[in-house]
Amino acid sequence: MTRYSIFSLARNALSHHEGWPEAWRSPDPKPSYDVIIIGGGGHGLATAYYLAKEHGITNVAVLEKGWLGGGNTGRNTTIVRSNYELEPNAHFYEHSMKLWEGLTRDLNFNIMFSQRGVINLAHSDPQVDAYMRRGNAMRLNGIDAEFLDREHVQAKVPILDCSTDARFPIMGGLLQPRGGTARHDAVAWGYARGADGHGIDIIQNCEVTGISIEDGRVTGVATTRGPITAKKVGMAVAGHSGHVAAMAGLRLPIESHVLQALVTEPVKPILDTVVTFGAGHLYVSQSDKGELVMGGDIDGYNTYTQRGNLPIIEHVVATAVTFFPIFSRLRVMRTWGGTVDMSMDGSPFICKTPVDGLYLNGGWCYGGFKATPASGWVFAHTIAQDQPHSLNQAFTLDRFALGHTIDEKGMGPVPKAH
Amino acid sequence: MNGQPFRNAEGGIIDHDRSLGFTFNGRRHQGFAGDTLASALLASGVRRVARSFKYHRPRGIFAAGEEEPSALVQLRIGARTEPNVRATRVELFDGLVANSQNCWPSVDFDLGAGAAWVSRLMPPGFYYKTFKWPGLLWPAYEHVLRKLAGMGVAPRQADPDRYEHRFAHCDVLIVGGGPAGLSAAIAAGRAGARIIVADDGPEFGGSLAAEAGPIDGAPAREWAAVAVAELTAMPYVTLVRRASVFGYYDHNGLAISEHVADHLAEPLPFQPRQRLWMVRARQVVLATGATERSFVFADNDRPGIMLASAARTYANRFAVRAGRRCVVFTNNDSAYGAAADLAAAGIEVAAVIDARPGDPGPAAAKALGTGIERLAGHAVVATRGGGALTAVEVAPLNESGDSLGGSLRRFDCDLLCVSGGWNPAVQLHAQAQGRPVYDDTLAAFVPGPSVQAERSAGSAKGTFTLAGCLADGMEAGAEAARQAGFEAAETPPVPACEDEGEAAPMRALWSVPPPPGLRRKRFVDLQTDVTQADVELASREGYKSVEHLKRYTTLGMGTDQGRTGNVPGLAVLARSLGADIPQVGTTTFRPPYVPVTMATLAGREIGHHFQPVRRSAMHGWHETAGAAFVPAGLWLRPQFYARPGEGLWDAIYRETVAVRTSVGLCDVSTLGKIDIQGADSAEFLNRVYINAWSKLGIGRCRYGVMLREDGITLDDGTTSRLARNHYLMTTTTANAGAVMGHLEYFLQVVWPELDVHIISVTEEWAAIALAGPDSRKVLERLTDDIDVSNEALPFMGVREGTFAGVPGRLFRISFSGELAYEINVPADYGQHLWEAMLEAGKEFDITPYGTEALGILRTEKGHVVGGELNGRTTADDLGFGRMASSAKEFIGKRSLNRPGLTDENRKQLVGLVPADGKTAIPRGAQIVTDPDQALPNPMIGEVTSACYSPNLETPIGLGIVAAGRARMGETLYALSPMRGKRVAVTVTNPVFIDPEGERLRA
Amino acid sequence: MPEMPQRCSALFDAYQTGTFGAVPEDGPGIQLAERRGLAIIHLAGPGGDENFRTAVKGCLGCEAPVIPNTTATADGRCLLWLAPTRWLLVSARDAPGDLERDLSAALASHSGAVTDVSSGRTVIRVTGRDARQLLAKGCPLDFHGSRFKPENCAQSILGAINVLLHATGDGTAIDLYCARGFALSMWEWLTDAAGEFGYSIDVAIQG
Amino acid sequence: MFNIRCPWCGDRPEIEFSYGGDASRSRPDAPETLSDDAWHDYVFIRDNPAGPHAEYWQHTGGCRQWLRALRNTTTHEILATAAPGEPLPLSGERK
Ligand SMILES: Cc1cc2nc3c(=O)[nH]c(=O)nc-3n(C[C@H](O)[C@H](O)[C@H](O)COP(=O)(O)OP(=O)(O)OC[C@H]3O[C@@H](n4cnc5c(N)ncnc54)[C@H](O)[C@@H]3O)c2cc1C
Ligand SMILES: NC(=O)c1ccc[n+]([C@@H]2O[C@H](COP(=O)([O-])OP(=O)(O)OC[C@H]3O[C@@H](n4cnc5c(N)ncnc54)[C@H](O)[C@@H]3O)[C@@H](O)[C@H]2O)c1
Ligand SMILES: Cc1cc2nc3c(=O)[nH]c(=O)nc-3n(C[C@H](O)[C@H](O)[C@H](O)COP(=O)(O)O)c2cc1C
Ligand SMILES: [Zn+2]
Repeated sequence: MTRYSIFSLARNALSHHEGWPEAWRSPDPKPSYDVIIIGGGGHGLATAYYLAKEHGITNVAVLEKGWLGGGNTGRNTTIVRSNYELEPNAHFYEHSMKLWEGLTRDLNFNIMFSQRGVINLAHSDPQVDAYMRRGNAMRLNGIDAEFLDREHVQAKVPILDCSTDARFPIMGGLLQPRGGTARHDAVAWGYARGADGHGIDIIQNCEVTGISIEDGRVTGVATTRGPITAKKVGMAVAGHSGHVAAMAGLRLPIESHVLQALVTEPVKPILDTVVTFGAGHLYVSQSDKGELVMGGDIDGYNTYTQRGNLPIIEHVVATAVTFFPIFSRLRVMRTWGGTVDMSMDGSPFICKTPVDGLYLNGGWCYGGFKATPASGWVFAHTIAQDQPHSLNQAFTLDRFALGHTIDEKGMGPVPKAH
Repeated sequence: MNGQPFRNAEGGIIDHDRSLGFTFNGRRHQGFAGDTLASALLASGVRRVARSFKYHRPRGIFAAGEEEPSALVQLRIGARTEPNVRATRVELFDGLVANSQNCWPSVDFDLGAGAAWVSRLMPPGFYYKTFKWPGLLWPAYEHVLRKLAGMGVAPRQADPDRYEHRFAHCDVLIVGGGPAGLSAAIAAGRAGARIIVADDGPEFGGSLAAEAGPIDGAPAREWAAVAVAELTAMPYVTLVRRASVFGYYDHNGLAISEHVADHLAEPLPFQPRQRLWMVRARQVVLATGATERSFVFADNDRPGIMLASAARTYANRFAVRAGRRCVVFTNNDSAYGAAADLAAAGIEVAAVIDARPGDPGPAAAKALGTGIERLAGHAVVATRGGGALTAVEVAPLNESGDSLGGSLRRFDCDLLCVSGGWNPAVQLHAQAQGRPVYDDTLAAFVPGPSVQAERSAGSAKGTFTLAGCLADGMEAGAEAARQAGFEAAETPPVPACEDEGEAAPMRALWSVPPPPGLRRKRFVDLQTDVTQADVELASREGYKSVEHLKRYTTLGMGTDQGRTGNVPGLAVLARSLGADIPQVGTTTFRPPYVPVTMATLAGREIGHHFQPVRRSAMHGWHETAGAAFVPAGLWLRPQFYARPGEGLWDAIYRETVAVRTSVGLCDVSTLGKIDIQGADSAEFLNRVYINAWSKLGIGRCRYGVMLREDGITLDDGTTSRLARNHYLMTTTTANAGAVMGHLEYFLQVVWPELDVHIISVTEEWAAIALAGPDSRKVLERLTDDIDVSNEALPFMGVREGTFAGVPGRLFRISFSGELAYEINVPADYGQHLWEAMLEAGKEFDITPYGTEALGILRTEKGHVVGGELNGRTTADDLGFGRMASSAKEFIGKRSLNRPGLTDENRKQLVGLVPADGKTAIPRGAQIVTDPDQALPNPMIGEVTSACYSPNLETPIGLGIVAAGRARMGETLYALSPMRGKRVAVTVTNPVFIDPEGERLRA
Repeated sequence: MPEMPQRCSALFDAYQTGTFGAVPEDGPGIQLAERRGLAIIHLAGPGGDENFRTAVKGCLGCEAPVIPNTTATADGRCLLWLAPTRWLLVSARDAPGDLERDLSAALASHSGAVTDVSSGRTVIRVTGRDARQLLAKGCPLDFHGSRFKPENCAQSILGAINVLLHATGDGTAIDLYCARGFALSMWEWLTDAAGEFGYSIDVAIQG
Repeated sequence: MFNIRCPWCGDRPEIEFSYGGDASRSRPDAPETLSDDAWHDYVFIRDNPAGPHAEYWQHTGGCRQWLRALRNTTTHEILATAAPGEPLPLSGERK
């Protein structure tokens, strides 16, 4: 693997960039691996990377049915934060945040992690209290959090409509200064390049069509490129968790829904912070290229189409124009959707399954991008050690049966409500 | 004509007699009615219009329609300013102001162009490879990079215009009003189908306005006018102009953005600027036309390089010469028609450079007949010029197109017309889940099999002759009508057109190799500044999937979504991978097909109308009384009523104290109210609530708690028995909708055998709480048909009667813990009763109180609300464990035995008081045992409600604390690092006032 | 005890007659008027039960329609279909309390429920040549004359507000029923949307 | 933007409906007699198929009736709808 540096850049510029090597190979699958990771999204690739880096396991293949990073990793609104209230989430996402902070160097790949701050706006006193409660929990867990009252919100985001007679006036906001965004595609590419550099095979256009099990133990997978045996298999397929798990006879507490996002035409910088709302559904940031990137609520029904529909977009945009009146005349350039794995309590699963040697990583709802580094890190640990790390020991499948759900929103087993 | 050196005195469909003035980059210009900004700029001789996205290269006008990638301007100024507008889509109006964007200080001298100097350092992926050292500097770099990117600027003021939505339904929606679309409309319209025809231009006819030969012996435009007249006369036909169909969704749902008033300086009064149509069509005809494309060659982006069809449009439609001397570079026959028209318009055509070694088809005869030189088997390999084109270099091309032979020949020219073939506009077909397929003969993607009820016609389908487009349209329109149920629909006869003769095959040519030694940029995507070298580099680095290519280079990610750049990009990628174009495939087509303003998508549901407001019957009174309002779901509730000179807390405490010492009244209409009737009502309540209902007497009410199926508390409230089989349930304001849906689910789906009818009566009844020691006295003055004595109407009793002359219901319930009542009257009398109560209570100094006082009162009484009912607490956590009946089944019961729910360490409801008796307990605090413990400090509980109790004259709070009920008297710490607060608190019983309930039973 | 007071409409304060908006030469395209003083009763019961329907008809002189989204009118009383087991009874000639009482008595031996909701609904009549265009701005129903016919009713949404629509008489007037709490918002929505066509607000209709 | 055929009101747009989730399962008649596992499955576990999916919807923006629909989750084609008590055509339902 060529290291990217000032020198390599300069050298390559002189040769008109004709000497850059492939960032990753495109090998054919070998008949057998120690570990197979199903899903070449950020989580799968990060898992492979940390299996090699932290656990010295390199006889690993990542099997991706399409192109790497083409799942939700490639279509999310790139918000990174660790502003959770409940303990298991808080510690896990804060670990992720710390990994984000060193990721560009670790991967020798600039993932453009931009800690421009994430604000959650409150529109009523109870909402202020709720954010206060969350922020206090964060602080006591050692995570950065600040409360901004209306004036400070206005100062930080001058283009917000903070008038007191607004339909849903802004009463303040919970700010996580270390939150921000990262260049989503680069995260997948950086991990892929890193894993490949450790000799891991990343195999694209290879769909897993079956999971082989003998005597309660996983033995390999069937794929569109032939069967492959493996001692251990990890599933990291996000929106597809349901039917991949079904290949192993498992039924999950997960529903797949579509979450939509959109970008506007690019404009010169007007928004330097990530802003999310407590009235209606909207989160918005401005990318380095100048587009406003927005997401909102899921469409609210099971689907695998990755398409989405207009009414939700209308609602997201109406919210945006309401709170940012100067967005009105800007134009939406593209809308898209991603299939998200909504769990029954809004929290993820990183755990062993009833099948020996088969591991699950899923249930990310619409917030798994920020989890990418930690998810890979603890999933690699769980696979390598065949037991969870303390950071993911709560993210089990049996937590519902045991009554230990991790329900930040308190909405209960109604996936569309999380 | 002085100011318009490139305008012909006659021709086109502009109004030569109506001159319009406009300003571009501070300079005044003239154009004519019917012009676009682009045609007017060209007429005035303005070449350099914009700077490119990444390298800030000078750019001119490249196209004549929606596909324009380069000429993006900042249109208008002030509150109506708009960035990134295609000059080719702006209809000129008098006084128009536009400016170049993405350049400083000017489009002619742009410091940003310095970026081009370092561009060699900046291939795609540059950012990923750099800015890593020193790590801390990325934010600084990012700051600079952000400023360089971004093109136009957003307005600084709110938008003064209005935007509308409308739903529409039709049998056939026809997208595009060119020859194919109009004939489809005629066919479907004559069959009697309800149709909508949408075209994004200011008038129908599509390319007929610019390029077609005669139809039925008359100029094509006249045929279009006759067709439009026929359609207009049909009662079931809706023609929509300036309307872009931008989204094709499920079940033939299509979205249109109509530009109602963008062609005016400003909209007329009450006129929307733009309108969003949401159409449900049984059948769709896509007659969206085709887009011409260019070639990749060195410096193929200079101002003066233009699509041949665009130059033709400027000549024929706008009477504008896009240059003085032009060279045409083509690989197909269509450019010959353009060359002939340009020559006729007075542009000197220096040569036609045809990549094909053989002869062109008969369509070339007219152009070649005028003596235009033709170089067969040649290509333009490079261009010259500073800010604009001055010459092109031409060389012979070998058979495979990958190397040049012979010597370079130079043609001086200020216009290069390129025609690299045509891309049918398959976007909407693809949005409708169709999969475009690659057609080798056309070297383009054409529609594949349809998934939804849609078909393409005309050049959108790859039919490029006029006669073919007309025939296609007629057939598609008739077919669509038949499919929509008009079985007798016939295909009308196709009007007669000139025989265009058999076209000579095109030569698929994507990129032209540069002359040896010339290292210049060769653009694939003009808008995003992606070059051939970029594409090749990406594939070399492993970004081989077309989707990786797109994301690594940004190919096709601009405002034009790669309209002109994508297919050449695919071709270059295919070649560098040694693959075919179909193997490489396309990226995903997504809405919107053309960019749509956020305002149009938002419609009128913005600002104060973002969501409807729900108001109680007394809302008007509250407003007049100067109440501050707080949103509660969609409701607005009075928060407090400050008297003149009174501060917020003064008002709140005054209201609170009044309730405990005399009497207050509060609007509680927002609580959910559900009328329950039927023989099985009691059984239903038994199943819904954790407690038992069979024994509740008529005229009595009871507090109930209901669970979700997972055993967690869903809601609470009182339910009253009004008659034998008649109950009234109340819910919290927040959960009213959810509870109603939940109950309907169980009644309709799970227990349809129960004879129970429920209906929401929240809106029927105005509800007023009357609370305080004097409340009975006030009540006595309001009603004379109910005995309100304690004996006749004890706590938790219900009566019907008349209040201030209005029939209603009286509930003796108490949220505040005082002697209290709630009166319900039909909402039309709500304000009357409210005023009557104020009157009746005057001598007791009756005080209206808002949600703040209500919150303090209930906290003093330990009643739970949102902070406690947080979706994670069980009934037992909240102290209702003993209410749960063991003798019956109820929703959620089966989940209660899960270990996590029976854990004795669960967080339980407790009261909290400051250990020092005076320090306020911070709202939203977390509770710990040791405030000095290093982080992370384990939190054993949280403060769910906190306030100062003006009645107890001490701060109080409610919290949920691990094993809290066993901690009575313990000292814990409420920490709010967010507010820098830390308060020692003592755990107490959550009922602070009158734990025995003597007041409310008084 | 005082007299029974006047019923007060939710639109009382906002209601102002006159002509507004961009009125074209041939007059406003929309007329708006509130219908006041109606008795509106929610009726629930087994629609499939012949006896039940006979009892309803016996009391009201008016059939409970079983075909979804249709209405039946007799003698100033109208029953609008809401659901297979639910109807809305609207009468301009009865007092709400009386009607509720009479109907309850008539149905006493049947499963079912009679609930007065006269105060809980606000009714606005929309007429004029652009009436259906106006409603199409916020309601996804197909308002074409062949789809939404005279004496049809339908429950749908207008903007973000739930509404019941009734094409009364020959279908030129459409009555909109919404929950009282949303009445003012709906009124603002309608008057704002009608500006484009020009509209008049007429004297409220009693009944 | 799909349409759902309400068994009573006819074709209406999705925006008039609220989603109620998996309808291939139905609430056990006597939860108290069920094993913990079976109850857990009922409350928390979903098939989540890619293809035909039986699901509940409530016509909240219309007649307020609950209904069941069989919808293909990969195409959004609605294969059938039915009142809650009626059989849902094509679904091969268990109950
Ligand atoms: C619109 C949108 C906005 C979002 N915004 C945010 C945000 O702002 N912040 C945030 O933190 N999170 C966000 N998320 C969520 C986040 O994107 C995901 O949780 C996260 O990317 C999941 O990563 P992953 O690697 O698990 O899944 P993916 O990236 O989806 O990867 C899974 C991969 O598995 C592959 N696969 C599936 N089935 C098979 C098979 N049978 N064989 C082989 N391969 C298979 C898929 O092709 C896919 O590439 C958003 C999601 C969406 C859709
Ligand atoms: N010589 C050639 O090779 C060649 C190639 C292509 C086309 N043509 C000629 O061009 C004509 C093509 O006729 P046609 O009817 O197929 O196309 P057209 O271009 O004449 O008409 C299409 C119309 O649809 C509009 N449109 C496109 N997308 C739209 C959308 N999403 N929403 C609303 N409007 C939209 C366009 O603005 C245009 O007005 C024929 O005369 C044909 O001979 C010739
Ligand atoms: C953060 C972010 C920024 C994006 N910016 C752009 C953009 O500038 N231009 C564009 O065309 N698409 C942009 N997209 C959308 C992608 O083109 C694409 O739609 C998305 O990755 C989903 O993939 P798909 O549409 O190929 O299914 C962006 C996507 C994300 C996640
Ligand atoms: Zn219905």
